[in-house]
Amino acid sequence: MDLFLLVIGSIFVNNILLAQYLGNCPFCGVSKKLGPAIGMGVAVIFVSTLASIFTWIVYHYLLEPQGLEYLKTLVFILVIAALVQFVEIFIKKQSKGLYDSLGIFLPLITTNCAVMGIALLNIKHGFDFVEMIVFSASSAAGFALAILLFASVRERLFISSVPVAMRGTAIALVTAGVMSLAFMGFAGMTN
Amino acid sequence: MSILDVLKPPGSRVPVPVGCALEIVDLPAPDQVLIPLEYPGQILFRPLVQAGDEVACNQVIGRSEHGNFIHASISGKVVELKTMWAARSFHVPAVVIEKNDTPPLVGDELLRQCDIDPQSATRVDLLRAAGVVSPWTTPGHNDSEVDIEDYPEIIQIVIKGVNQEPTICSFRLLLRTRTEEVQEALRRLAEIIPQARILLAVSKAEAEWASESFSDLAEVVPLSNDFRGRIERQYVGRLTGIKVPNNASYRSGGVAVISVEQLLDMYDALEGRPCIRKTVTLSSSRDFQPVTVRTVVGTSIGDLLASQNLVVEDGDRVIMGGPMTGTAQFTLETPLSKFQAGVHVLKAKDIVADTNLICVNCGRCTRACPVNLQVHLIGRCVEFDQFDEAQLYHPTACIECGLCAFVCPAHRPLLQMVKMAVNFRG
Amino acid sequence: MNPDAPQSKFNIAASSHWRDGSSLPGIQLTWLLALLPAIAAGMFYFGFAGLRVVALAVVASVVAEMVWNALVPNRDFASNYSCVTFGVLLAFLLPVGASWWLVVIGSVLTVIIGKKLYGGWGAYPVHPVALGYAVLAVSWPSRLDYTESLVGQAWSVTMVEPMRLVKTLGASAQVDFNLVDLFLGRQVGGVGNALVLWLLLGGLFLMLVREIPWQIPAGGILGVVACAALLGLVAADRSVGPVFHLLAGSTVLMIFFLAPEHTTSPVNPWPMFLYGLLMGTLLVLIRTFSVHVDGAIFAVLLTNFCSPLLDRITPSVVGREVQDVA
Amino acid sequence: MNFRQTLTHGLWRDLPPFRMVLGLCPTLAVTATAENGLGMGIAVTFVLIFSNMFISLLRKVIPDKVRIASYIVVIATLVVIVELAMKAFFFPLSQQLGIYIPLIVVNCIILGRAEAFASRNPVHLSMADGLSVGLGFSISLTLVGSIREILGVGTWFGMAVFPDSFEPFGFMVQAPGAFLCLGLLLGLMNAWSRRRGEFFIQT
Amino acid sequence: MREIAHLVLVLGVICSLSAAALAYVRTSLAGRIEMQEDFYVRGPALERLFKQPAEGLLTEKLTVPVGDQTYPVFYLREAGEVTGLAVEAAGHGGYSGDIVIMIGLDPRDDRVLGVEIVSHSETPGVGAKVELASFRQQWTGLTLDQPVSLTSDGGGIDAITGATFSSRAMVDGTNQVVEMLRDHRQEILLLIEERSSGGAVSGGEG
Ligand SMILES: Cc1cc2nc3c(=O)[nH]c(=O)nc-3n(C[C@H](O)[C@H](O)[C@H](O)COP(=O)(O)O)c2cc1C
Ligand SMILES: Cc1cc2nc3c(=O)[nH]c(=O)nc-3n(C[C@H](O)[C@H](O)[C@H](O)COP(=O)(O)O)c2cc1C
Ligand SMILES: Cc1cc2nc3c(=O)[nH]c(=O)nc-3n(C[C@H](O)[C@H](O)[C@H](O)COP(=O)(O)O)c2cc1C
Ligand SMILES: Cc1cc2nc3c(=O)[nH]c(=O)nc-3n(C[C@H](O)[C@H](O)[C@H](O)CO)c2cc1C
Ligand code: SF4
Ligand code: SF4
Ligand code: SF4
Ligand code: SF4
Ligand code: FES
Repeated sequence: MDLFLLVIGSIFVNNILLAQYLGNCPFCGVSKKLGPAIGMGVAVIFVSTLASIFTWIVYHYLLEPQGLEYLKTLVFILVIAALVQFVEIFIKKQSKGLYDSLGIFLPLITTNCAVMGIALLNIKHGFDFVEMIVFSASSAAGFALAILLFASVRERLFISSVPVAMRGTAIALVTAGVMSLAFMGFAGMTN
Repeated sequence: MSILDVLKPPGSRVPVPVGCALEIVDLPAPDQVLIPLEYPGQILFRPLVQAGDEVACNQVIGRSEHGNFIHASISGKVVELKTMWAARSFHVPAVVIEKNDTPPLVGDELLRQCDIDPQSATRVDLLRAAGVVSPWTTPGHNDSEVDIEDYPEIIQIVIKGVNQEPTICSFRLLLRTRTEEVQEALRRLAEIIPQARILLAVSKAEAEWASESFSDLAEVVPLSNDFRGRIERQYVGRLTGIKVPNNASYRSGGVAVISVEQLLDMYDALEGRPCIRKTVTLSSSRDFQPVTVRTVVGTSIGDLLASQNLVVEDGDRVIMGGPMTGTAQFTLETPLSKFQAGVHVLKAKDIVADTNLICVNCGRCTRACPVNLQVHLIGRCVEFDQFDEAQLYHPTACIECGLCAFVCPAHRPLLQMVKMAVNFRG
Repeated sequence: MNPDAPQSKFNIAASSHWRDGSSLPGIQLTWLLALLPAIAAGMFYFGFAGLRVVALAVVASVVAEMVWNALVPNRDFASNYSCVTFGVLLAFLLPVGASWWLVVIGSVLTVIIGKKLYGGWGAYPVHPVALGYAVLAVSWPSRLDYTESLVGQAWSVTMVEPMRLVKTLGASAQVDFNLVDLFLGRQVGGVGNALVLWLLLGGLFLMLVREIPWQIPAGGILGVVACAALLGLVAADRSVGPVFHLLAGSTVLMIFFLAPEHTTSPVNPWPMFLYGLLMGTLLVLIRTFSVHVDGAIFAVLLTNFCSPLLDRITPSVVGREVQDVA
Repeated sequence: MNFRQTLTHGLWRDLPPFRMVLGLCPTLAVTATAENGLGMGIAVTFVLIFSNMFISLLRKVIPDKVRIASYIVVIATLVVIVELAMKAFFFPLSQQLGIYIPLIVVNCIILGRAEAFASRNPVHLSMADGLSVGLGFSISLTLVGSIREILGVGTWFGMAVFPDSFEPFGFMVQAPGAFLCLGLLLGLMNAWSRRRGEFFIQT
Repeated sequence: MREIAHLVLVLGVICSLSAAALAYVRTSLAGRIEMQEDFYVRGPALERLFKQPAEGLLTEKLTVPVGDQTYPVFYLREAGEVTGLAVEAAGHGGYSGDIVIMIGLDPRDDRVLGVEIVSHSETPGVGAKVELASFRQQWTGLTLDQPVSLTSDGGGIDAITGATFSSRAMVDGTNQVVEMLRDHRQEILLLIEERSSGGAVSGGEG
């Protein structure tokens, strides 16, 4: 039941994008069309879960025993960067189709606050291994859900009479705010 | 308008047919006619006469590469050859004839002027010589020197016994007033194409009478009174199982669709009478009882309306065809051709102008569309230059019924937007 | 223009030449007509105080709209009356004793942020009234307490907002309320959001004249009933019965007036039904599990965001196959 | 770009985060108050100037293949230093900024400037660029923070600006208010740019 | 091969320089960071509870482990007698996370001196009202012999309107302290005695 609440909590209540403000650049940059937005969402779920597993292991079995916790920022970003490289190479070798659909999003993910943020939050919240996996996957799923809805709404905004000055990113940000307001509806659901 | 009409919901005021008198008024030929050398599909006709020529009624004055003919509808002198905007806004050549009393062409002469030997004339030859569309023509096909057997097989024939447009009654009245000829024509049709299933679509109000009169000659199918149930592409699709968009032909599915009028024209043609007359319903949005008249092709709509004392004022809209799919005319000189069965005058007071208001996403257009297009999205894509995006919604399937624009509370020119999506593709 | 073409004195345009008589102002007037019974009932129950909020909200909305139209060139005109409808709907959600500045700020947020910033009717992704009210609720929650604003009202009914009492005392508190009272609107609520019967009359009128499609209310009611019934099985101590959910708070307002708003709801038949279903379900879930007392507004906001996605479920285009082959 | 342009482009033409639409997360997350915004701005400016400096210094030494990795090491080192220094000297601020301090590492602006500018320009220009972009970022964050704090709390840098009867507009200091504030400011900038005949509107 | 060696060499040098720089910064700042943490996080609360400057108080710190949790405890000694205890606890169930509170208590008569908020992340204007003295003064004078609860749950603490969750978290923290003191009160007093007789200099361990 606790894990269930963790899932609900991280997808809806504390949505990584709309409540924690992580991963906003890709959220605004890759949400003009539904297709790429789905690609980005899937890529984030995949990479974020993997990255969390690696960084969690590195932190608990390398940094913590050595008393090097303060280096986690440095080490995590290197782990993520390396991981993304490997994943890219691996996917390219294994599946052309997957690479074509996900490949272009992978490099973007290196500098995605969401991935790094989830890795750091795992440590901050002191999750054990299972909790960590559940939290990472569902937080990233929250990202995917948000960007999916957002992209479908933005597609409509392109064919709406938005005032010229508000067109593009400006109205997208306002809409993201409204979406974040809507997600407040889930507040307290896990209590 | 009854008190209940006020309560009628927006969007439910579906166009329903106007009532009309049960007679067809025969008009005398006018003093001058203007005969457009046109077909839909922009098939080219060459004029066979020059200014100054004397022509007799029924004389061929135009010929297409496909071996079809157009006839003079009165005897007289060719005053002028000119080009004009025909009713559907095609630019076509036209022949102006001023009436005199030369006797009309009759008998074998009719065939000979088309280089057809009266002795060996096939049934297709007879129809061609009379300028009649035959149900077995495939678009773009050369009709000369073939007979029925050479065409792709026809499995079903749908005969339109009721007009699609709510303001037009000509087909209905032809069924009523020329019942025996229609019966005879149906018999002939069954002889010519024995394997075909013949369907006769009639208005619901007429269903009982029609079954009595025609049930042994054709399957009588009643159509609902409201426009939605009378859209040709819709009911033909429903009855025959062949659903095609506007720009595809039924013929590829073995289906032929003709009107009662065309059926009667065929009958006349086989009897040696060329097709030079046309039945049209005149109607107006105000103060005018619709009347159906029969007159020669080439009569200008100005003459036509004047003959029934239907006054057109500045700012009115004169529509060739019906109000749902017809074409507005900019002049009363436009002549009647074989393709329009009605003239409707929309008085200035009743005109609702197209606007550039925002689509409010009420979805009425989309729910009204008989072919299930996402009309509101196509309209928005066109409005905001997203033509590639618009293709995802299959605008080519539009059958131009006009219902989307009819129901739009923002009065957006939706049909035009859908057509733009088609024409500005990629 | 073809230089040879004669000047025409006729009115030329493309088909179709007939219209069904509907218009944008017509739509809003129909909605206002449907809101009339509730406005009247509100006056009956709360006297001038209720009317004050409605009038203030309407005036503020119209003024906000006019000011924007004067400053920013746009194609969304005040003459379509949508800001009037929004004013009334917003007022319905506010407490009877709402401070004037609360009403004014709410109306301005509704019209300017909710509507005009997006380009007006037809462009906004969520119901402007829901947006305006949600912002107020987040900023001044204590100012929106219905119970407090009706203290002193002389009714012989439980003078606590039903959903609030249920929330604080648990599901068993629902026996404190008589369902008939709830149905007649004799319950603590805003200016018009809980006048169940009167809103229902208006809603049915809208459905009858087919101004709103039946699928959305049908889905909404089914969603509320089904979800409440299911929760009754698994979490009986927290969840109240389906009928109570339907009659208490803003449910009816949501189902008949907020959900079917044209711009923010889907347009295809199944998506409309699913949209209603989702909204009803979310309403019950939010009421039962979240911190909010009456989740209607958040259910509206959340479901609005799903409409473009739901609207991708479309009936297949007739004749498209033939076309693609040809 | 000459030195003057380098020094000023970050203040309007490329003003982050509005024009670049990068670095949105800290902009949204830490601007509930003006002080937090300024603090984050200064932290980012510090990292920007010195990361640009080191990367420009090392640009001839670092092989292309390990370019990004090296930049990340340099940036991350600086970020950790900032993190520790904040804890040691500005503890309350570091508490407020929380997880967003380590996240400067992935702030798209910093890597963006390293890649687009410092890796191909001499040291003095690179540092000027870092200063300019960092200053622009600080100004933006302080502005957003000020607006949100004044409306949402009723104070500015902790000083009361409204009489006590004012009930603050709490929405502004919450998540949705951040997005809305940023969106509206961007809209205003766009409108202003259009008036001046510049074309900046992002689509 | 030479190329790879070159890559590794460059990256290695950068990394080692970075590690060295960080190690240096870290060692030189570690002490300050810890002091700052106590000073800013707990200092203000202690100051208000005991009405004395925080600098002196912060060194008088014990940590009491109970189960897998530890409770930091600070104390005030006057004239050989312990006149104040301050126990810190994290109240769970807040609207957004734990609310860390510090409860001050006079061990002589076991009455609560007051409660202070050490840290929280509640909504400004809503849950953040737990900081208001008007709310917190409900604690003053309580005797911690049995758990407290909100009025709506049948207890004596009035919740803040619109912030039941935050209020509940405060109650939760209080009850942790109640429980901890019930089991460990004597032990703590003994430890303090021991500490003060053994020399106050060794206090302030982490
Ligand atoms: C008298 C008459 C003769 C016609 N002859 C031909 C013809 O020979 N070839 C042709 O392609 N269309 C001819 N048409 C046009 C067709 O009837 C039909 O309008 C056209 O092929 C478009 O077909 P659709 O409506 O099925 O798309 C003729 C029309 C008329 C009225
Ligand atoms: C819950 C529910 C949802 C329905 N949704 C739709 C729908 O989205 N589209 C539809 O055409 N029929 C839907 N129906 C079926 C209609 O009740 C009915 O069969 C349909 O409107 C037939 O009417 P028609 O002849 O006008 O097509 C639904 C029925 C139910 C019970
Ligand atoms: C645009 C605007 C915003 C206002 N905002 C507030 C506010 O946030 N809080 C408030 O108490 N009064 C606000 N007021 C109202 C006055 O400042 C004053 O407080 C009010 O008249 C007293 O109302 P009360 O008696 O209901 O407290 C606002 C007035 C205007 C015009
Ligand atoms: C935006 C928002 C913020 C809220 N913040 C808090 C909070 O900080 N603490 C709390 O207990 N409840 C909070 N609530 C919950 C809400 O006021 C709820 O009705 C009460 O908690 C129930 O008594 C919040 C609700 C909303 C919509
Ligand atoms: S005209 Fe409109 S309603 Fe008719 S088929 Fe075309 S898009 Fe559909
Ligand atoms: S185009 Fe017209 S009918 Fe269609 S959704 Fe928009 S406003 Fe409604
Ligand atoms: S918009 Fe459509 S209907 Fe109008 S002229 Fe162009 S193609 Fe024809
Ligand atoms: S309406 Fe046609 S003829 Fe007239 S200007 Fe436009 S394109 Fe030219
Ligand atoms: S700052 Fe760019 S994704 Fe967070």
